Amino acid sequence: MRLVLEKRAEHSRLMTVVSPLLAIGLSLIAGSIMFVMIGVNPAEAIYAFFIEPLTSTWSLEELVVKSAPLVLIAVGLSVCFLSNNWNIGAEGQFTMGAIFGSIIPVLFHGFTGPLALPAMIIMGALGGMFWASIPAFLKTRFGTNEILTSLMLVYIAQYILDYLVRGPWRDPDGFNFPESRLYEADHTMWMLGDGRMHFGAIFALVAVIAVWFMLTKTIKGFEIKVMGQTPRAGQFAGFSRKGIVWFSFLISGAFAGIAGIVEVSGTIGQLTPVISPGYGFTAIIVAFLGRLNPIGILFAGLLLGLSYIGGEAAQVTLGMTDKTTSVFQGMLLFFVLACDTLILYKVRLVKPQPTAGGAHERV
Amino acid sequence: MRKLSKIAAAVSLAMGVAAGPALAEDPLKVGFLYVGPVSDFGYSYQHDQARQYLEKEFGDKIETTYIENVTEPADAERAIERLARSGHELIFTTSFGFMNPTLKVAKRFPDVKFEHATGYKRAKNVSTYSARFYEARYVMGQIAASESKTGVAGYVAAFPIPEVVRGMNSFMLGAQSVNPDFKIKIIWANSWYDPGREADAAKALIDQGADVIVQHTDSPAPLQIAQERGVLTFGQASDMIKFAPEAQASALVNDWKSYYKNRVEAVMNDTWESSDTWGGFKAEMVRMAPYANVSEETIKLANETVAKLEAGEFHPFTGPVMKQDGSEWLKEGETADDGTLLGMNFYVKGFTDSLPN
Amino acid sequence: MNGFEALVLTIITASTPLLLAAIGELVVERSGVLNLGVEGMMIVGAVAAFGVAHVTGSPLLGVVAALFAGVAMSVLFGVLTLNLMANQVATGLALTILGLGLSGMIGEGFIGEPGQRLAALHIPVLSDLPLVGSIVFSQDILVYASIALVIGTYHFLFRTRSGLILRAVGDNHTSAHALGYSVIKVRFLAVMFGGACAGLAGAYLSLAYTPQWVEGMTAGRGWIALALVVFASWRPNRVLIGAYLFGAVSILQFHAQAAGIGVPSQLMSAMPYLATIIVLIIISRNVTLTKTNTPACLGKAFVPDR
Amino acid sequence: MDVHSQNVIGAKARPELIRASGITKRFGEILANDGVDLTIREGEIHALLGENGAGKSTLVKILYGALEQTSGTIAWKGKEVSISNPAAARKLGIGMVFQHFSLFEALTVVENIALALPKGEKMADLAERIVEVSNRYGLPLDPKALVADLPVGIRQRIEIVRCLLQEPSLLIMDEPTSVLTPQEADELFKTLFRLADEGCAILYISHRLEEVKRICHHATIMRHGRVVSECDPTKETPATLARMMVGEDVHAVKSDHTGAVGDVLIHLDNVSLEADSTFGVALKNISLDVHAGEVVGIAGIAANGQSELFDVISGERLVHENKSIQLLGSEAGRMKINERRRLGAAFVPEERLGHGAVPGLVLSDNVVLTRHSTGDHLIKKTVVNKSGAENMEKRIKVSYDVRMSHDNPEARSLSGGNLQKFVVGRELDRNPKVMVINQPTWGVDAGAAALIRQALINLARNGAAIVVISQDLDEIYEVADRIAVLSRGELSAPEPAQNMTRERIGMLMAGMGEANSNQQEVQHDATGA
Repeated sequence: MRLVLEKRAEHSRLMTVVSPLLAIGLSLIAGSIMFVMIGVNPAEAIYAFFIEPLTSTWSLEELVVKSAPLVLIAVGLSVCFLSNNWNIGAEGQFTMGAIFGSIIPVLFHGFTGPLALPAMIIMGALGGMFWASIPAFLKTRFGTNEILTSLMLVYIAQYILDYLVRGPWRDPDGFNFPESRLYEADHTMWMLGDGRMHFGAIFALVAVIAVWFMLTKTIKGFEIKVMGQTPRAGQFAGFSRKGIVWFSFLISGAFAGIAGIVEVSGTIGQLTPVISPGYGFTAIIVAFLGRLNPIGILFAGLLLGLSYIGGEAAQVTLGMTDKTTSVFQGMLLFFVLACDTLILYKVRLVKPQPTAGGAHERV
Repeated sequence: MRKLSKIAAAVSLAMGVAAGPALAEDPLKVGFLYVGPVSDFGYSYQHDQARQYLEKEFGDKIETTYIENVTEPADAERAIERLARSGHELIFTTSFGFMNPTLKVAKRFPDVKFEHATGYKRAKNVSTYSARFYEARYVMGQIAASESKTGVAGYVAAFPIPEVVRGMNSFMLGAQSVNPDFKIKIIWANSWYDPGREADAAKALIDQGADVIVQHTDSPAPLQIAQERGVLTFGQASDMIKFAPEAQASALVNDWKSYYKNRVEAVMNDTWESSDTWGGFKAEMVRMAPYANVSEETIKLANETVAKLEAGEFHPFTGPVMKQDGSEWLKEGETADDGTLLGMNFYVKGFTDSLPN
Repeated sequence: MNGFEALVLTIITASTPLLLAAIGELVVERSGVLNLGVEGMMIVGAVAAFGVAHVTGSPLLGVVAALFAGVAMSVLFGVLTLNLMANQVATGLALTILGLGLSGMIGEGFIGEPGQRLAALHIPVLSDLPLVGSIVFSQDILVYASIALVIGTYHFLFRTRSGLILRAVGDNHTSAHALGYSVIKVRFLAVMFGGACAGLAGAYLSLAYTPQWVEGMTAGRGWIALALVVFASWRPNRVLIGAYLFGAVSILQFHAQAAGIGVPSQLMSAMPYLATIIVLIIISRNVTLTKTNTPACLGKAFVPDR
Repeated sequence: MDVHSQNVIGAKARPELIRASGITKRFGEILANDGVDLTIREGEIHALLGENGAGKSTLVKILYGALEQTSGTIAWKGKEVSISNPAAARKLGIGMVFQHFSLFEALTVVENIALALPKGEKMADLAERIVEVSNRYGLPLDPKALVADLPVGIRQRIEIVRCLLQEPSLLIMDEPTSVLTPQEADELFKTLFRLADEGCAILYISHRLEEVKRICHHATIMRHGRVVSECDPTKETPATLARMMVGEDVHAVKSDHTGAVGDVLIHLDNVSLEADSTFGVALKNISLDVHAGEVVGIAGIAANGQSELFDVISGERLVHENKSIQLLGSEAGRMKINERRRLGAAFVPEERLGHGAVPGLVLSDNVVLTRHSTGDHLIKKTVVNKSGAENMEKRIKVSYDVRMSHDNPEARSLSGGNLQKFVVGRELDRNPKVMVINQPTWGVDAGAAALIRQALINLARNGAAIVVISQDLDEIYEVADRIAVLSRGELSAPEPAQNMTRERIGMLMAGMGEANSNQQEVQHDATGA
């Protein structure tokens, strides 16, 4: 007897709903086993990870602050991935957005007033688009593999940031420490309330709704899906191959860039050598957790944000190390990816056939 | 929009109420925030050693918590606030990067005491503290110069920030006090923490004639190279003799125990107030690890200097000292003011290459 | 030992882990699979090697352990991407996250412990020869292994039938299946080989390069290995060149610094990535080169219709 | 040449080579083979007939071990075997030439062949054998050549030589002549007869009944996954064979070839197009006028520029001169496909799945695919009008009898015939003034084919200009008023259907009028596929 996957004639609507739940269930089980192994009461651990952070308004706000950039970036990426463009360089586009957006508060900090912040956000978007346009250009012009180019650009962006904050952009009255000047009030993201929750959350929400609308209702969304699945048919429909590459890279670049400047001006308040704990990469995972569907991504982003916040909570309440968090995230993603197989395939048991006399695969 | 912020405001008001200071009879909760993993066996490790020491010292009178590997300012602010909210009354934020987050949170929690390491911004509930590591580096300079045959030391440095530059200058002055034309070759590893790069850097330096390796990065990799290549070296942050039994002359040991003890006591007796502590040997914040692999005379010389430093009779940056370009910085007998030291971004005379940026 | 000799030795050390990881990934990609999890497999290999060597006192056992650890990680990847048809990019990234976390957890006990060093071989007469003695005849087994792997892989891919099958599978999995070759099986073996190599690369870091365990000690070398494979346009001999070129650049950069030549170190550090992009452009412009070397099925899932 | 001269021994006398009994193969819900029995004797050229979807390919894949049967047994030379994979099949002595080549472009000829042979032979020796054998059978090959650089004709040679090298006792050929000119086909038949004389059995899959009648000793006819009859094709006529295949008389398509023509709606004036890739075919100054009310059939062997011609008329590829293409009187050479659709033109490409329709999208979305900007009000301010699309889908389903398991399914779940009816219906539903259709009934069951062909003719009679590109001569004859032949990217002048004999068309296919065309040249020019 062996297990075989059988392609379904059509994708299973039932499984679309069941698989993520199944995945979460499985990772909770596997997680519990891990917790037991490291000598932590799984019930407590899972409570600390997933329940406790939801019990106080503060940590709910923090959850929003942490998830917003993930969701914003992931929504942009979903457009890329749906149209079959493998932009995995969002981290770099995030960094570039932060750098471009920071030109105003760092170099022209005199430029204040209500226009300053919108200008920064636009600059941020442009920065992200600029960085995303490089792999787009290379792909459309030379057919260069975008996975690798966009990835390489991540590191280059980070070195540029490092150079700036240690060199030309260093805070003149910062005793030569590697950080830019603190941003003026006018350069700080609009706050929602007096906690740390800021306007970034709104951007994320708007992005979710806008992209959801675009993908499900508009002809552009239709184009994205068609070009992603069968470019030949897309051409027959009158859509342009290069066009979609540019569109998807630019939109995801813009979102990542906005996420970058929003993070810097909202939660950090200055440029520092490190501005992201890998948001750009985590967002890829969020995009897949949310199965490239903006609404799904919203929840996936919150779930992952929760696992971060919860990870910290667990450190404080249970003295658990932060590695647990990343291991747990790894497991969660593995299970989701595995379970999604059930949407397009059904698993079946078959009896093995005896093989012909002596003949076997020469592998 | 305005409506939304109103709601949020109301919400956070409610939270303000929720988050009060812990009650008196509870054990004092002390929180720590580390930039690296406690297991880096370097900077964060030393802070955690002190934390464990506190637990021993005060037993059930206190309760300590830490959050490690907090890399990003945004995460730092949340982590600090989490500590403040969970009833920690004294919070040590142990890395420069935590400066602004600490101040932001401190504003929101006036009743919580904050201690920020290596920073320069204070508030009425935020103290800053740091150790005059450069004192130890002066001693290291003397040892290096007396033991070196080539008269060249290799310096594996992380980033050109004042902390590091200060240490280099102090090391240079110490060396020059023994051998006036002592040379230092420098490699910027561009990382606090990449064993591979640190090792490669150390090798490159040795290959270029250095017979003493000094590091201002966190991993023990350079010591292992020194051990392997049979040149003298110094431990960083903690005694790393294990990694270089025949090569470590001594180590610059960060010792936060006494300071942390004092601060905890201060909170317990309600005598805590915002202060700026920058202590060296005298304040027992810096120690030299037991000397090894060096001559008796060298040890004698080192001990003398350390004694003077402990007594507070000697300042490594005492004139006459000239800047790299030969212009005078400190006059005969004049000692450097802390302001200049804090933001130090120039080499003293004797360095051959120029400071990046 | 003279300066040149030392320089060469340093470069060899810096290049070997990259070479090991890259040659493995090259075989994986030749079979049509893109595994972005190299960093993750590498770091798990590193901690396994250190741990076992530390406990048993035998670096060789450490190497073996690393090999198996790498394979174990790659099997995880294989099951998801090959059996369950999960997306390869996402799975690879997940593997890296998992690996970094896992290694951190396993490694907590080993902090501050000096590790076992993988001894350099000493071949009586040869090792004592001037220059060549130290450079050619006094390396540790992993260095020799890395070179052997390059030659072996080249021979395997272009001189053996199995290699031909592997290339066929990477070029057109449908046809390979039609001819009766088990695409999944071939790819699974390739992925496991990649895992083994990544594991060895990790072992080299924690046993030879810097015999110690510190969290995240791979410091992005897995990603560089990935870049090198493309840089080499999927040719083993070019991977060798690429790895040593990169090793040399990073070391010479240090020498340049030590010699007091002011170079913006960030620029130097960014070099390999820039170089890779440029090479990518060049090879993607050369159609025949791309056609004959780039595995046509790279990253595409294969579903047998049985 | 003729089959009787070839075989001295009578069919019955030959010993049994392979006997498949009760072969059943189930794909999920679909029953592709249902209790199939097949017996092939040594030295026999055995035709396997049936419409596409009758289960021929499934059966041979099972015989070749590329699929495993759900139930049923196979006996080889009298003893039962289980052919678990192609390697096992080859070990037994079964070789197969695939309809869609199973070659590796990045590999050389010798490497490609080596992959199909048992291991142990040195590449160098194999290369020599290839040269030797390929010459012996009149199919010369260069072992060192990279497949990526070879034209389709040569690629088929590789497939055949690959089998011959295994000295097979049974050679399976799936639609081998679909890519060959009649002249090339004759060459192939010579090879087949030589093999048969050497005692090798050949299972010959085709829907070209003339061929079958000419070369086969025995025929097994399949329908809906079952064997419906066996016969000696030499004693049958194409018509009787067709009846056995389809099960009933295909009601002949009524096309009163009225010469009555309106004004020119499609005008191609010296259209040239460079090949886009090593596989593409360059179009060389093609001129063509199609009038309202007529159907022009464009015959030709696969990969002689059909898809390129389709692309330039549809606008998927643009020509330099805007005026060199005119549709309904307006210059359209630089127009995008949707602008051309708005003029009233409609297009149906050869590949229905993946070009004409998106497999993963439901039918109503596939309606949007070609009609989002044709003034059908499917888009209001960039928003897709889903219900509108669904209504159209229902309308098409009804008026073109598209059968589906449940309402509005994903395109991939439809059978070939039904999907084709949908794809064609989607365009006819606009009742276009100009229609260009490539391979209208490729792999479509006879019923659907008849329906589609009739619809095309009716459309023409109602005043539309229609171009039918097809490799199926019967189809061309059935629908076309005038016929032109496309060969190596050049189009012959269209002539009235009744003046065009199959022989003449064959010569035109082989590359212009000259009586017997040179093999080499044809292969060389049949670049593509």
